[in-house]
Amino acid sequence: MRVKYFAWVRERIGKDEDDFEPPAEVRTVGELIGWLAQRDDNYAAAFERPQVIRAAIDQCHVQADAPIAGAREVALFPPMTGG
Amino acid sequence: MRVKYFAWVRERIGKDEDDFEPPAEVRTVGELIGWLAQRDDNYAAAFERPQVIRAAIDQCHVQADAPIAGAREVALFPPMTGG
Amino acid sequence: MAAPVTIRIQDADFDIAAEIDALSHGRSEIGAVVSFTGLCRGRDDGREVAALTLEHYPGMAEAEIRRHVDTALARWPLSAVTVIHRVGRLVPGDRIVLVVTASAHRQAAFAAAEFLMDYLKAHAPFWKRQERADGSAWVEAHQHDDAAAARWEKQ
Amino acid sequence: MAAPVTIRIQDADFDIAAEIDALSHGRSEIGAVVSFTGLCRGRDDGREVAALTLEHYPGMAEAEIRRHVDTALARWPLSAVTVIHRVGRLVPGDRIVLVVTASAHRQAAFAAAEFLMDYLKAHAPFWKRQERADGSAWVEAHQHDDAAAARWEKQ
Repeated sequence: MRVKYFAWVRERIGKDEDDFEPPAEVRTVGELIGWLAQRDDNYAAAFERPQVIRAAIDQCHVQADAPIAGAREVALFPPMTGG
Repeated sequence: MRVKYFAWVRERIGKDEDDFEPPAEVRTVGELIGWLAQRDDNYAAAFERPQVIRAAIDQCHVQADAPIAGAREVALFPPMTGG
Repeated sequence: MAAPVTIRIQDADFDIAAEIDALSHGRSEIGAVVSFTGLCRGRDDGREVAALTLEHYPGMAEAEIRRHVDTALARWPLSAVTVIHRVGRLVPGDRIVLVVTASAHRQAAFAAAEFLMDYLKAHAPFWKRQERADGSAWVEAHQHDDAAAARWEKQ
Repeated sequence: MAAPVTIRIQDADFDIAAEIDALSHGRSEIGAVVSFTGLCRGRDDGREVAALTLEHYPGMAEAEIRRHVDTALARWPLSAVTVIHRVGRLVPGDRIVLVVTASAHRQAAFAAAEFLMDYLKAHAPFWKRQERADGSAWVEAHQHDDAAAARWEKQ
């Protein structure tokens, strides 16, 4: 599964994507964020306020309780500021 | 007092303005329209439906009961269709 | 700085980009520009229209637009407003009217442009005559235009 | 005829008049064209801004805009829609975003343009970073932008 990062999430982690196979107990986007936050200090800094993180699965917006099973691409990013 | 006509009011009357000194009993815009409608067939045709005629006094919209005393310019025209 | 206002009634066509540039160039407090362009349509109410001729009340038309622009300036935090209305004979596809509003933020620019168009339709002294296959006729005013203008009174 | 839709995300500037012409030329059923242009402001929240850098999520940004354009097409009788969003580094006065909507009548064009801008602000995957005198910082999302987008759900 590819995990992509944007804006300050990307900057804090220090790269724009990872390829992961998370353990089976990581079932939702919210659980993925919690799992990533424990990897190292950079990931911890990126996800220190998990409630502000927005997510997309295969380029569609999803909520934190969305299951990640079958996802090819999960993206994690701050609230959007386009327009 | 100058009286100006626009659109089909102008066309039915056959000219775009008149200079009038209406009699003293013609006090309002509505009374002016009624007085004009009696002048001849062209004026009668222009003002056959007085309720649709819109008016301005000195270039500000007014209602039919507006007094014409002191007006330099009264304009009579159909509902506007600009924009 | 008072918001610059441009109001023109003219036979000639206008250049939308040039008008937007003229109103926003070098003014870095502007974050949002809304333009409305009204075009002459080739059909109206199911009937083919060959041309429109627009008549106006010189003097009053400019004054009436100015009054509505002043109302918009008092109501929304606008940085600039441009209104251009063409008169004379126009054919389908021709531009008729342009309203441009600029503000720091988009809500004010959108609301003011829509307000000005609603008022122009219902209150500015312009009249349209259509040339159609079955002859020539003055366009009738639409009640929904009066309703559109009236909704701004309630807010 | 299905309404033509143009969506572009690009580094380059855009030409508002050319985009309006491209969408309306030769289509005499169009009576109203509304454009919204978002510009880079020189101040934000009282602080001077030297530049903005816009980042986006390639692929999803286009898809998300397309979904919202399709929603607008289903909701209003539109003749054409264009959305252009720039990315990269922009300085005050630069154009950021363009939305153009065309319809037979003005209400649909205004409503759809405002709807699309509200959704772009709140839902399209773009992020702005400001260069300011006190350093560089990502712009925080505004709750009022979420509220602006949410009001379209209720109607």
